[in-house]
Order: sequence, then C-alpha cells, then structure tokens
Amino acid sequence: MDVREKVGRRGARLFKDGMLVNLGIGMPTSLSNYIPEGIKLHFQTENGAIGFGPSPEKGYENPYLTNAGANPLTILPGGCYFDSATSFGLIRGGHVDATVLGVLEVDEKGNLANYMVPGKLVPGMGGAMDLATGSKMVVVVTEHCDRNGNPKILKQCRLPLTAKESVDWILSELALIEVTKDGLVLREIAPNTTIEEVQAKTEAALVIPGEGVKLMEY
Amino acid sequence: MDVREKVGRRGARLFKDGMLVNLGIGMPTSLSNYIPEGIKLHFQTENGAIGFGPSPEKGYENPYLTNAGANPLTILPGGCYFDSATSFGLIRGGHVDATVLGVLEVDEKGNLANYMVPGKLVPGMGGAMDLATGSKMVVVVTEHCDRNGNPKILKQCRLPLTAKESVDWILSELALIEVTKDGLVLREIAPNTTIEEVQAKTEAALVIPGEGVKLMEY
Amino acid sequence: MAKIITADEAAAMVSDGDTILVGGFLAVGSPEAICDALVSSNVKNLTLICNDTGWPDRGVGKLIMNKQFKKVIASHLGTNKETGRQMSEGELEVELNPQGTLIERIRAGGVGLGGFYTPTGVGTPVAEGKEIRVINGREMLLEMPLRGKFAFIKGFVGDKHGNLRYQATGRNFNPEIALAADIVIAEVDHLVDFMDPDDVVTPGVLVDYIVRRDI
Amino acid sequence: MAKIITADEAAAMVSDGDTILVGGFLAVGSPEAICDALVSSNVKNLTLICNDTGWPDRGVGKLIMNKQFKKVIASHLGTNKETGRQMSEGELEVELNPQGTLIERIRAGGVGLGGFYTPTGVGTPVAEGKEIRVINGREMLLEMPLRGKFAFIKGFVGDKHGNLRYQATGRNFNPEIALAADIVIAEVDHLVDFMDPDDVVTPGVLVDYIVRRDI
Repeated sequence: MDVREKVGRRGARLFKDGMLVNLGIGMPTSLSNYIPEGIKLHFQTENGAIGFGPSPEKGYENPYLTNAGANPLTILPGGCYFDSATSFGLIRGGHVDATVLGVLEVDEKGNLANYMVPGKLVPGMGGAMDLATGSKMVVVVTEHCDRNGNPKILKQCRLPLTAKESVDWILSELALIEVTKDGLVLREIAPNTTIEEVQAKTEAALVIPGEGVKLMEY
Repeated sequence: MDVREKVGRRGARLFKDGMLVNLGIGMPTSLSNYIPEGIKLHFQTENGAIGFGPSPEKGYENPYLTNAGANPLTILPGGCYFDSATSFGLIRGGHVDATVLGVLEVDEKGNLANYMVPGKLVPGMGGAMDLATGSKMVVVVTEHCDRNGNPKILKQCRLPLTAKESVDWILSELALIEVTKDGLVLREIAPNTTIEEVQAKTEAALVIPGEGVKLMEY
Repeated sequence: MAKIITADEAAAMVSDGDTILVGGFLAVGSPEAICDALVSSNVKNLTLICNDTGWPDRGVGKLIMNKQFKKVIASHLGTNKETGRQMSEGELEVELNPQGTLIERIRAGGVGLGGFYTPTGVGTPVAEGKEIRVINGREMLLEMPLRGKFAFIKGFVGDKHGNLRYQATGRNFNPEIALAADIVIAEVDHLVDFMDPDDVVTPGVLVDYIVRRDI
Repeated sequence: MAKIITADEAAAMVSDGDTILVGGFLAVGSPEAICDALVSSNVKNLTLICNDTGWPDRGVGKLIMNKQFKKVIASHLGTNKETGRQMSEGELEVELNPQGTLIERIRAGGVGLGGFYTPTGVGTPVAEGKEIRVINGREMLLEMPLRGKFAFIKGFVGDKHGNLRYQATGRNFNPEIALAADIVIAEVDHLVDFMDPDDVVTPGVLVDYIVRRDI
C-alpha cells in the first residue's frame, strides 16, 4: 500500500452514511475509491453538482458536466445541478458534512495553509477558503512530513492561512490526529510506526488520550 | 370617467415599451386596462412570476398560480416563475422599471407613507417598502384629497414612512406632478380644473415649469 | 434517501417553544397537511417565521386560530384578523419585516452569512434600533440572519432522494426556508423515483423527511 | 423580446476601459463565440470579473493571451500561466477572492444589497484592510458588492423572450452575473420560441441581447 491507499482507506472510514462530502483535488480524491459497503455518500463538486458518479467512458463526455478541475463527470440518479451562489451557500451554510483537503501546513489550533507560498506565484484560493470555513467536518490528508523530511504538522502555521481554527482531523500515512481544544490528540498510529516516531516527526505536541492510541486499520 | 379610469388612462401612458412593471393592489391595478397599443409590458407579481396574463375563466384556476393578493392568474408565453429571494432581488436590485403604488400620504421630497396609521392595527408592509425603494421609477396614484377633503400631497409626511425620497411621479384625478430636487413640478392638470384649484388642494408648493403646464389627455 | 413519514409523525417532532419556518405566500405553497397535523398535536408557544399568517382556514392561519404561537416574524398579517387581535391584546408578539428583507434574512441564515446591508426600510419604523451606514453614497440598514429548528415546506413534485420541484408561484419562500433550519420536512403532491438533475430546485440533501399527499 | 445579434455586434458595444463580467468555470459555461469576437475587436484595458482566467485557448483566457485586461477579479488563475506572468511582471492587476465570496459579491451587486458579512477569509490575507465584526459569536468580514457594465453569459437553451436555461455545471456564475450588469448579452446553443415558465432559470427581462450558436 502506498501513502494514497493508506490515507484513502482510513480516511474513507471517517464518513457516515448519507453525508454530503466534498473532496479536494489530488490525495483527497483517493478516498472515494475506498468507501465501505453500506455507506452511501453524496459527492458535491463546488462548480455546481451533487451526486456525481465515475468518469465517463471516452467518447461519452458531456462538455457541460465537469468537476472543479474541469475533468468530465457523470451524474447518478438522484443528483442535481445548481448555480455557484447556491453551491457556496451549501458550503458556507454548513450543509456540507465533510470536506477533505490537502495542505502545505496545519497546526495545533486547526489552522490550515494550503494556497500560497509568499514569493511564489499565487494561483488563487478557488473554493478552498469557503470549504475549510463552512464544512461541518474538515479533514486534512497529507504526507506526514514534506519532501525534505520536515514536519507539516506545526505548533503554528508559518504560511498565510487558508482558514483559521477549522480543521477537525489530520490524517497521514503515520497517524490519525483529532484537533481538540486541548490540542492535537493522537487517536491512531499506523502498524509500522511508534508513538515516539510520530511525535518526532510532528512539531506540535501530541496529546496521548487516557483510553490509549489505537492501531490504524485499513 | 371615474377617478380610476382617469388615473388608469393617464398612468398607463407613463410606461415605455418593454418595461418590467409591478402594479400594487387597488387603484394601481387599473392602469393595466389602458396600456396603449404598441406598448408591451412585462408584469411582475412579487410572489414570484413575470409575464402574467388576465384572470382565468372560472373552473380553470391553478391553485398554485396567484398574484400577491392570492387571486388566480394566468401566465403568457415567455413568462417565468422564481422564488421570493429572486423576486425581491429583481425589485431591490433595480430591475423593475416601474412600480405603481397607492398612498395615504406623499410629500415634496418624494417620501411616501402607505402602510400604517399609528394607533390602528398594522397589517404589515408586505413588499411595499422594497418596491418603493428599489424600483427605477416609482409612481404614486391617488385621489388628490382624502375622504374629508384634506390634501394627501403634503410638505412633509406625518405618518410613518414606507420609503424615503423615492417617489418620481404623483398622479391624481386632477394632476400629474413630477418629484424633482427643486420640489413638486406640476406637469399636467385635468381638463376640468385649474392650476389654482390644484394648488389649493395640495399642501406642498407646486412649481410651475417654464415650459408651462399641459392639459392632461386620456 | 429522504425518509417518508406521515404528517402526524412530522408534527410529533415539534416541541413546545420551537421555532418553525413555514413556506407559502397567503397559503399558496404552504404544507397544508403538516399544518393540520400541527393543529392536532396542539404544540404551543411556537415562534413562526413565515411571509404572512395565511387565512383563518388555510396555511399557518389554522395554527394562529388555535393560539399556538408566542411570536410571529412575518411581512403581512392582513388576511387573518385573529393575528391582529392576538397582537393588540398582548397575547402574541409580532415582528414585521419588509418582504424582501425577510426572505434575505432567511437566506443569510441558510447560507452562513452574518448579515447584510439593504436600503429597504431606511427612514421608516423598520430602521429603529438598527445600524445605518452609507455605502456607495446610499444609506443602508444592517439586517441580521434568521434560522429555525424546523422548516416545513411544500413541493409539487419530490423524488425519493428528497429533490424538490415547485409549481408556479407555489415556490415563493420554500427554497430559502429549506436552507435555514436544522430539520427540513417537505410535503409533496407527487412523489417520483427521480428527476432530471437540471430540473431540481431544492437539492435532496437538504430534505430530511418527506410527507406524501398522493397516497 | 431580446434582440438577436451576432457575436461581433456584441463585442462592438464594448469600449476600452469597460468592466465586463463573464460566466463560466474553467471555461465550462463561458460564451466562447463572444470571447472570440472580443479578441477580434481587440478592445483594451478592460476589467474582468470572472471565476477564473480559463485556459490559453478557451474562455476568457483567450483575452488574457491578447493582453486585453488591466485588472482581473477572480478566485483562481492556475490554469492560465499567462495570467500569472502578466501579474508578476506588473502588467496586470489581480484581485483574488474566495470563490464563495466572489459569487456572493456579484449577487449583492445584482440584487441591490450594500454588502454582507461572511466568515470566509477571517485570519487569512483576504481579511487585510477589511472590517471585522463578531456576529453571533463568530468573526466575520465585511465584503462589498460588485457590478459591471456588461455581463456576457452562456445559456444552453434560450427563448425569444430572453429566458435562459443552462445545462449541468455550465450554470455556475451565469445566473448571478445576469443580475449585476447594465447590459446583459447571452450566447445560447439553442434558441426556441418559449419554454415552460417553471423551467426558466434566468428571467428573460434581464437579457438585452442574444447571440445564437445554432445558426
């Protein structure tokens, strides 16, 4: 299992039946491959649809039906379309039950930074700020450290924020961490690691809960 | 011709082809009977339709298609329905070209009062405040004096206002008056009256324009 | 999938003191079966958010006649004299809003906005106690969002996924109300398996329960 | 009746320095024929309000490549590197908005509101210079309305009365943009005589001109 599969399998089990879910582009999308049986989710794309299905076969694309990355979609029975004001009304109004986002940095207060690096070209935040601010549950999925081995889970974000105090769960190939008022609570660790290794690779202090840290299942 | 027909005939000639128009209940509705040939208007009802036609024949009413007074309507080809947020978005956003309203009082600043009398039961303003505030052109149609012969066109409204400085035209059975920054300009008088009589029945001072006062045509 | 229930089951969820939003304009587009069930359940001290108080024998007016409200937030009461009587005798608190402001406050509550500035009501009794601010050279009032515990709405056609479509002027307050409550219950005239996704007005994910009229 | 014109006639109405709003999300639901005509007309120093700057060969991106904008207000630029180049070399002013804030600002401009409070952007670079206010215990930013001179929108089906209907995710910014400009020009794939009034998404009274794709 690579990082995407590990994160995808564990992340998908955070959902409950009937949830309205928005998955960011990249690693977050991988969760959709591992939805447990008996769990039916409604997927939203912020450009204006709920209930989309798999990618269409080649030759059957509808140029008017795409996801937020302009890739062709299909729609399932029971799905619906709406305009952008309604779409972000759903997002900001708390009607989206769960959003899964990638990050550059996340910190112990649940701050997240994923849209700009000062000095580099800023492509824009798109819908990320609204999704991180408005969704009932915000899940961050990420490799535990960056390419240089430095922690991405910090005491305090250094990059400009995408949203303030909004993350509920942080999921990496090493750990599942819950963001609480008392700090980052380590809920689960991967089978191939230790609490000490996870803490060593995390800048913020991890809280070990009284009921113990579980072994992550996939 | 009674007052309604006089006001209806002259008022209908204030419209230009293609205008989106909202007519209040009562005397304002009478304008729709006298739209000149060649002038096509779009009528809005604030409960959510544009392009309604005459009342349906008995037995052909649709319980879901009514005007703001809950009376049955028909819809013409080219008409459309929408929700109340859109309806008042059109009204407040300046997309309604003309609104015709009845009044209790109107004054030389274009203030209007038509929804409450202190001490009496207040039925509520409904859509009147939005219509008077948002429409591009606000026309007040009224009997020139109240039942006791007292002026309704005042220096300053005494009743609580429906909207501030929003009236463009005042039309009665005696006169057509334009509300301008320089005061109430008397544009037309009815054939059976004089400038002196109109002024005597009007509390606010009337401005007589340099180009003269026209005789009202029906 | 929206759960299909009876009108009585819908009414039984409501407790004394709850705030309810009800769709409809002079009872056109109001959920009549749910209103009847609320009268039967006799739940009391409710706060109502609705365009108007209907007629004595139609829409939320039936609950007015049964004295089930302690407070009403509406734009118009003229078609139900009992509302006026309760108000003038101090039995009922009434807050009147311009209709466009009322629907926009409900929308703000539903889409997560903290309030908005509108020119409607400036210089009128509606402005009393509200912040006034000049924006782009025009005086504006600050109006705050509205929400409730229950939304009772009325669709013409619903599908098993909860998607709704309205007919003609029966749409009115229903789509915004569906966004502004914790629990949304839709009464529908007709229930179908599913509809064209471009035809949906209220997304099914907003609707928790459906009450059928067609059985 | 909306007047039927060609894309070139639409483009010819635009003058140097005008503000235009253009529908579409990564060019899906953008009026391509009008964009082509605007490139041909070579009008300059425009301000663009649009979700994004499309692709180098699709949507408003074609006008970016032709350097027709002095300012862009958008939520995302990542699919058109030329936008970033012009921005970093100081040829183009760019104002980035969260997508939900951008569409709501356009809506506010279209429906006559003077601004609104939103939680989106609090604690981020978006909050710089903006009023912050605590409403119902939550920090909110004041965001102001946006409008322009022209709205260029794209419908799937239009009728001779100007009524429009969209398909799937081609709807996006188009309905709100149609409210927020002095002159609204809709490009449509198909023109019909009229449509079911319950099927209309954009009321025809908002649409001044129609550009047909089906002839």
